[in-house]
Amino acid sequence: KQKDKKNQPKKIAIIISSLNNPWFVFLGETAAKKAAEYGYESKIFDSQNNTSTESEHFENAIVSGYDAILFNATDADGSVASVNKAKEADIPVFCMDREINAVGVATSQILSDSYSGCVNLGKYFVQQLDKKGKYVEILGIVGDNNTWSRSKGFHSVVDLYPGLKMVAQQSADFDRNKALEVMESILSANPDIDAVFCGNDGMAMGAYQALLAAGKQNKVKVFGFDGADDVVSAIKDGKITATGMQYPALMANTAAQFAHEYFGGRKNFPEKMPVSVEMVTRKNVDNYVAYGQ
Amino acid sequence: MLKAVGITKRFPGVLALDNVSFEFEPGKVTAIIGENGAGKSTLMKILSGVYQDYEGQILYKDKEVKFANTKAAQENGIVIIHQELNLVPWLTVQENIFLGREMTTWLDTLDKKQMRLKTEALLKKLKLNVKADDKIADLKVGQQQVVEIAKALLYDSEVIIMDEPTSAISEGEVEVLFKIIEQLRLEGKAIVYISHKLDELFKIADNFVVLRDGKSIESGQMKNINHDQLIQKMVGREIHKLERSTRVLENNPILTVQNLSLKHPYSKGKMLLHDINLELNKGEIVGIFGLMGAGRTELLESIFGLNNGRASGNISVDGKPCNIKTVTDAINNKLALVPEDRKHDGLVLGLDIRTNMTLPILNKLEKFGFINRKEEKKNVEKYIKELHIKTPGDKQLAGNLSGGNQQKIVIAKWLLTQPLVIMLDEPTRGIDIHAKTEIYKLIKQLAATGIGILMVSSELPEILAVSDRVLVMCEGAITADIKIENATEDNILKAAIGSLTA
Amino acid sequence: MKTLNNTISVEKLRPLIALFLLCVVLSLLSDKFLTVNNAWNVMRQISVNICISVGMTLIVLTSGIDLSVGSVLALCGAVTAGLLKNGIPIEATNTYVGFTLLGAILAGLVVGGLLGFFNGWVITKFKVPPFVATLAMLTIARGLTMLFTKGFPISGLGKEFAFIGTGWFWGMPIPVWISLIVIIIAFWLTTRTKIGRYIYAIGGNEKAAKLSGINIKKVKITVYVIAGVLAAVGGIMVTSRLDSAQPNAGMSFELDSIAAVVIGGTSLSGGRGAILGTVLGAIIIGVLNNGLVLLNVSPFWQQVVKGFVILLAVIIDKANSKAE
Amino acid sequence: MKTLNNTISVEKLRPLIALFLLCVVLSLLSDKFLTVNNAWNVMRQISVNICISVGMTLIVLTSGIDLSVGSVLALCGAVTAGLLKNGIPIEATNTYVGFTLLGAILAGLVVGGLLGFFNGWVITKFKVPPFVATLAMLTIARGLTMLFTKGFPISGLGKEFAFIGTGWFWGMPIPVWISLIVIIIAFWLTTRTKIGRYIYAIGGNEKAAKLSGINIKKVKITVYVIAGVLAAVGGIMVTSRLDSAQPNAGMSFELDSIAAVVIGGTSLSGGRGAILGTVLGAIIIGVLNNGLVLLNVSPFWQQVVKGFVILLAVIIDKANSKAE
Ligand SMILES: Nc1ncnc2c1ncn2[C@@H]1O[C@H](COP(=O)(O)OP(=O)(O)OP(=O)(O)O)[C@@H](O)[C@H]1O
Ligand SMILES: Nc1ncnc2c1ncn2[C@@H]1O[C@H](COP(=O)(O)OP(=O)(O)OP(=O)(O)O)[C@@H](O)[C@H]1O
Ligand SMILES: [Mg+2]
Ligand SMILES: [Mg+2]
Repeated sequence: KQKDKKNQPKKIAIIISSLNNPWFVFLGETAAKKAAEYGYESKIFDSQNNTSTESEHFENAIVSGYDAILFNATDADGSVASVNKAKEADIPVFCMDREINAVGVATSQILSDSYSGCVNLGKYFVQQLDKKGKYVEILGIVGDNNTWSRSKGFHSVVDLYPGLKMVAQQSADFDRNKALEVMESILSANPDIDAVFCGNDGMAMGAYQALLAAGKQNKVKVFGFDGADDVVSAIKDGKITATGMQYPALMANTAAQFAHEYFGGRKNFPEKMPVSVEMVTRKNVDNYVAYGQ
Repeated sequence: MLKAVGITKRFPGVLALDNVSFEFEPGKVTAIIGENGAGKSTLMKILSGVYQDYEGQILYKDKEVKFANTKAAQENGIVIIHQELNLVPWLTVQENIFLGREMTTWLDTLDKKQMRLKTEALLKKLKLNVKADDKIADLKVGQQQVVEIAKALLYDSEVIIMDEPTSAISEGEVEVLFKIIEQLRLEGKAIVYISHKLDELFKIADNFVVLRDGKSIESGQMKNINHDQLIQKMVGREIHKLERSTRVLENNPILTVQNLSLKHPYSKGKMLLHDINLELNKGEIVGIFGLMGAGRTELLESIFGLNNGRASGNISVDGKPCNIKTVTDAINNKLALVPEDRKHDGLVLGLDIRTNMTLPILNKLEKFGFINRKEEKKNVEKYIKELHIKTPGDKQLAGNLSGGNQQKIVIAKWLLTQPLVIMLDEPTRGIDIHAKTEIYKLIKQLAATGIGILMVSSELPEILAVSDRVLVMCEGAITADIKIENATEDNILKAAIGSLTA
Repeated sequence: MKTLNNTISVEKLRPLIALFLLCVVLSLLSDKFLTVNNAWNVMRQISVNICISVGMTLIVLTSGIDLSVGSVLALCGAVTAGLLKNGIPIEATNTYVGFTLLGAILAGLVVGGLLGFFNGWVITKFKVPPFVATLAMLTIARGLTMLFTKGFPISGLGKEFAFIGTGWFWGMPIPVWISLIVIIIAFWLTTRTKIGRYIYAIGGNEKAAKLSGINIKKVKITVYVIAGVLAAVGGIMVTSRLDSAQPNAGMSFELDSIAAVVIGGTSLSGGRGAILGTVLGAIIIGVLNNGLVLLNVSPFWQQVVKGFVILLAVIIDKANSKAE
Repeated sequence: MKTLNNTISVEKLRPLIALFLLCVVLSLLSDKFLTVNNAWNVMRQISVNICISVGMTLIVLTSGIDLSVGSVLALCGAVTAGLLKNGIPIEATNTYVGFTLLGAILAGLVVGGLLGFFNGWVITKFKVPPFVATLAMLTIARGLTMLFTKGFPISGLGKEFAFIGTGWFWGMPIPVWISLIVIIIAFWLTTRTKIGRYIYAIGGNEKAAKLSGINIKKVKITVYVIAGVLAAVGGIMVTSRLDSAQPNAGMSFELDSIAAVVIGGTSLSGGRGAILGTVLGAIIIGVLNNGLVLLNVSPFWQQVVKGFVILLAVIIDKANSKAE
C-alpha cells in the first residue's frame, strides 16, 4: 500500500476560510494553480467562514490521505485545534494570509500583516485629512477577527488626533450592497463627512457608489483594504483615495512552493514569514495590478 | 343532578344564550332541540368546561360548580361528545381515546398494553370493526364518530352529553349506540342528547328542552308531545312534511354511466367500484342509498373526474360521450358535485361568500384581465335571494354562516355553472329540520327545471321523501334499482346489507 | 371608490400602527429621520426587498414558501451582468455573441422564471414540500452563481445599465418606480383577476379549490415563476446599483423577505393576507435598518434591538386584531 | 418486542433507502468512504447537527419551527467558554467568581433553556407565529453573542474541556456518545411518555388536544426549552472541539437542521414524524458533505450537487411512500 502511494501524485488540500469573497477565491485558485504546476493534485475546501466546518474539512482531508494542507484560517484561535490534528497525522500545514495563535503547530505561516498595513493606511489617512475632520468607519463582519485587526491598526494611529472625529461606526459584513445601504443612511445623518474608512475593498466600492449617488464623491475620501481589481482602477481614476495592497498571489505561491520543498525533503521553514501590506495611492498606483504588483 | 340557572353567553356581536335554565335528571335521557344556531352546542360547551366566561349558575349535585377546563369537568364526571370531530388524525384509535388521560406504569411511562386492552374492549362493546392501532386518518368519518363516542365512554361518568353523535354514522351503528344509551340510563346516568333527527329523539328521549334563538322555549316530557308540535315549538311556525314523489318522467337520459370501475389506491387488485351502470333522466332525482363505506362517495367522485388514472368506464352527458379526466372537464360537460364534507371540500371557509360562489365560473367572468365585478355581484345576489341564504351580505366569510346556509352556498356555487346534472353527497348532514326542508324543496325545484339529480344519503326517510328512484349500493356495486312507488325501508335495507349477510 | 375601500380593509393595513409608532419614535430621536432625502433613501433601499417580498407573498398565500430568492437573485444578476459585459463566447469561431442592454436584462428575467418554474415543477410534480424544494434551489442557484462568475464579481457594466439602479425619473428614483409598478401589478393580480382568486382559494382550502375545477398545479407553478422573475428584477436592480454583480449577493434575503410578509399580516399557513400588508412590512424593516444606522447604534446592539422591534411589531399587530 | 416493532415502523425509516443508495454510490466512487476512520469522522461531524435536529424535530412535531438554533448555540458556547475562562467579574471587590468545568457547562445549558423559554413564552403568550418569534431570537441571540464576546473568539479553554469534543470513551468519540444519549432520551420521550404523546397530538390537531385537557402552552414551552438546551449542548460541543468559542458559530445551522428533519420524513405541518427519521436525515446530510469532499468535487459544484441530492432523497422517500 505504501508503494501505491508513492507512485501516485501527491495531493494537496487547500482549505480557504470563505469563497464568498473574491479575494479568497483568488488566494485559493492561485495556490491550486501553483500546485498543479508542480504536478500535484489539489482540491479547494470552502470553510464558509465557519470554524467548525473548517475542522470537518481537516478531518476529511486527513482521512482521505492528503499529503499537505495550504491553509487560510477562519480564526486565529479556533483553528489551532484543527491544525494540531493535522500535525498529529504528520501532515504539514502552511498557513496563508491569516495567522493561527500557536507556535510550532503549523509548519510555516506566510502572513499578511493586516494590522500594520492599516497602521500605514491610518497614517496616510491622517495626512490626507490634515489631522481634522469627520469620518465614518465601515466594519466587516463583527464576529470576524480580520475586521478587528484592521480596525485596531487604523485606530491606533487615527485616535491620536483629537481633530479627527468618528461620527459613525457601522458594520456592512464585508458586503458591497450592505455598505451602499449603510452609507446612504449615514449620509442622511451626517451630510458633512470628510472621509470613510472601510474594512475591505468591496465595502469601499459600495460606499463610493453611495457617495456618487449623493453627489459627494469629490468631497469625501474613501479608503479600502485588500487591493482588489475594481479598487486599483478606481484609485487610478481618483475615485478612491487609497487601499492596503495585500499579496494573495505571493502568499499562495510561497505556500505551494514550501509544500513542494517539504516533499523534496526540506524540514526547516520559517515559523512566520510576514508579507507586508503596501499602501496603494494615486501616486504609486501604476505599479500595481489587482492583488499584486 | 345537573341544573343550570339563568345562563347567558355572548360572543362578539351574538347573544348565543339568553337566560337559559333547565335540569337534567339521573336515569333520564334529555333531548335538546333547536334549529341551527339555536345555541345547543354553546350550552353544552359551557356545561363541559370549554367556555368559562358566562353569566348564570351551574349546580351539580346541588353544589355550584365552575369548571376551569374540560379536564376539570371530566374529573367531576361530566363528559361530552363534541359535534365536530375532535380527533388527532395521525394518532391511532387507542392513542386518541386515551388522549389527555393516558394510563402510566409505575415508572410514569405509558402503559400501552393496558390501554390497548381497554380500547379493544370498548371497540367491541361499540361493535366498531377497526383495530386499536389503526390511524384515525385511515378511518371513514362514521368510524371516527364512533371513536368519539368511545372516548366519552372510556370512564364512568355521571353526565354524558352527546352533541349530534349520529350525524355521520349509519343505522347499524345508531342501533348499537341506542343500546348503550339504554344501558347507561339503567345505570342511572344523566344523558343529554342533541340531534336534528327527530325520529331518534322519540325513540330514546325521556325529556326535552327546546331552544330557539338562545332562549329556552319549553321543556317537558317527551311522551306528552308529538312530532309536529315539537317542530312548531322549534321553528315557531308550521312546517309541511314532504310527500313522496308521484311524478312520471319520460325516458330521456341526461347522464349515462357504463362499466365504471375504480381501483383501490394502494392495495393492488382490490376494487372500490365494480362495473357500475346507471342512467339518470332529465329532471329525475335518483337517491343513492348504502351503508357506510358502500362506495357512494367514490362513485360520485369518479364521475366528477377526481379519480383519473384509477377509474375506468364510459360516461355520457346528454347523449354525448365525454372523456372526463379532471374536474375542469366535468364542469365543462355540465356536471356539478356538492361534496360530502362542506367544510373540508366544499368551501374555502376563510373567504367570503361571493368569492366562494364564483370560483368555478371565474373563467367566464374575467375579461381583459379584470373580473367583471358587477356581473359577479349580480349573479351572486340573485342566488342569495333565490335560495333564501341568510347573510348580511355577499362579503360575509363563509365560515361565519350556519351549516344550512353553507350548504346552500355550495349548491349556489354549482348552479352558477348552469349544470345539467347535479350530484349531491349527503346534502343535509348536520342541518336542522327547517333548513333541511328548504333544501329538499330546492332539490325538487331544480329537478323541475330539467336538471338531473343524483343524491347520496344515509337517511332513509330523506331518500324516500325526495327521490323518484332509488339505487342501493353495497361494497362498491349497485345491488338494487327500485322505483319510488315500490320502495320500502325493508327492501332498501336488505339490498344495502346485501352480500354481507348472504 | 366603494369597492376599493372594501379591498383595502382596515384589517389588512393593521401593520400601519406599528409603522406609525416606529416612525414617531425615530423622528423624536433623530431630526434627520424625517427628511426628504432620507425618505428617498429608505424607499430606494427597500425596493429590492419589496420586489422579492411581493413574489414571496403570492407563494405564501398558496401556503408555500421560497427560500431560494436570495440565490436566484444573485444568479440572475450575474447572468445579466455577464452577458452584458462578455456576451456568449463561441469557441469555434473565437468570437462573442454580444447582448444589448435589453437582451441581457431579458435573459436575466428568463433565468429567474426558469428557476422559479423548476421550483414549482418539483413541488407540484413530486409533491416535495416547498421548504425542501426551495432549500435545495437555494444551494443549487448559489453554486451555479459561483460557477458562472468563478467566484469573482462582474463589474464595470456601463452608465446605461447603472441608470436602472441609480437614475431618477420624474423626481423619483428608478428603483422606486420599479417597485411601485411591481406593487401595482401584484395588487391588480391579487384583487382583480381570477388567478388572484385562485391563489387565495388554494391557500385557504386546496381540496375545495380542486373540487371547484381549479388547476392547482398550473396556479402554483405560475406563482413560483412570478416569484422567480421578481427575484431576477431584484437581482438586476442590485447589480445595477452596485455597478457590479456580486457572487454572494442576496445572502439571507429570504429571511428579510419572509419577515416582511409575516409582519405584513400574511399567514404562513396560506389563504390570508395581502400585498399591501407586505409592502408595509418591508417598509417597517427598511425604516428600522435605516433608523438604527441614523442613530449610530453600535452594530452589536443593532441586532438585539432589531429582533425586539420585529417582535414588538408583530405583537402590536396581534393585540390590535383582537381588540377589533 | 412487539411494541418496538410497532413504533419503528417501516414507514418512519423510509429515508433509509435514500441513505443506502447514497452510501452504495459513494463507496463505489471512493475507496476511502467505507473505512472505520471515515465512519467515525462522519459520526463525529454530525453529532452537533443531531443534537440540534432532535430539538427541532420536537418543535416541528408541534407544528412550530425554530430558526434561532444557530444563534442560541453560539451564545451558549460563548457563555460556557467565557465563564470557564474568565468567570464573572465583581467590580466592587475587583475579583472574579470562578467557575468549575461543570458549573460553566451548566450555565451554558441554563442559558439555552432560558432562550428557549423566551421563544416558547412569546409564541404561546402573544400568539406570535413561531417563524417570527424565532427569527427575532436568531437576531437577538446573535447580537447578545457579539456583545458578550465583543466580537472576539474566546479561546484556550483547557484540556479537560477539550475532552468533551475530542476525547474517546470505550472506543467511541465523546460527541458520538452525547448524540447517542440525546437520541435515546428523545426516542423515549416521544414514544413512551405522556408529553411525547401530547407533542404529536398538538401538532396533529391543536383544538382536539386542547379539548382533551392538554395544557398546550406548557407542552409547547417545554419543547422550546428542550430545543434550547439541546442547542446549548451543540454549542458546548462545537466550542470544545475547536477549543474556542466563535462569535459567529452556528450561522445557518437552522437550515441544515430543518433539512435533516424534513428529509427524515417529519411533516412541517406537524403531528407526523419521528426522531429516528431525523437522525437518518442528519446522517444523509453528513454523509453527503463527507462524500463530496472525498470525491474531490470542486466547492462550487458541491453546492449544486448537494441541492440535487437533497431533492432526490426527498423524492425517493415520497415515491416509496406511495408504493406502499
Ligand atoms: N366561537 C364562536 N364565536 C362567535 N359566535 C359563535 C361561536 N360559536 C357559536 N357562535 C354563535 O352562537 C350561536 C349558537 O351556536 P351553536 O353552535 O351553539 O348552535 P347549535 O344550536 O349547536 O347549532 P347546530 O345545530 O348547527 O349545531 C350561533 O349564532 C353561532 O353563530
Ligand atoms: N382514500 C382512500 N384510501 C383508501 N380507501 C378508501 C379511500 N377512500 C375510500 N376508501 C374506501 O373505499 C370504500 C368506499 O368509500 P366511500 O367513501 O365511497 O363510501 P360511502 O358509501 O360514501 O360511505 P360514507 O357513508 O362513509 O360516505 C370504503 O371501503 C373505503 O374504505
Ligand atoms: Mg351545534
Ligand atoms: Mg360518502
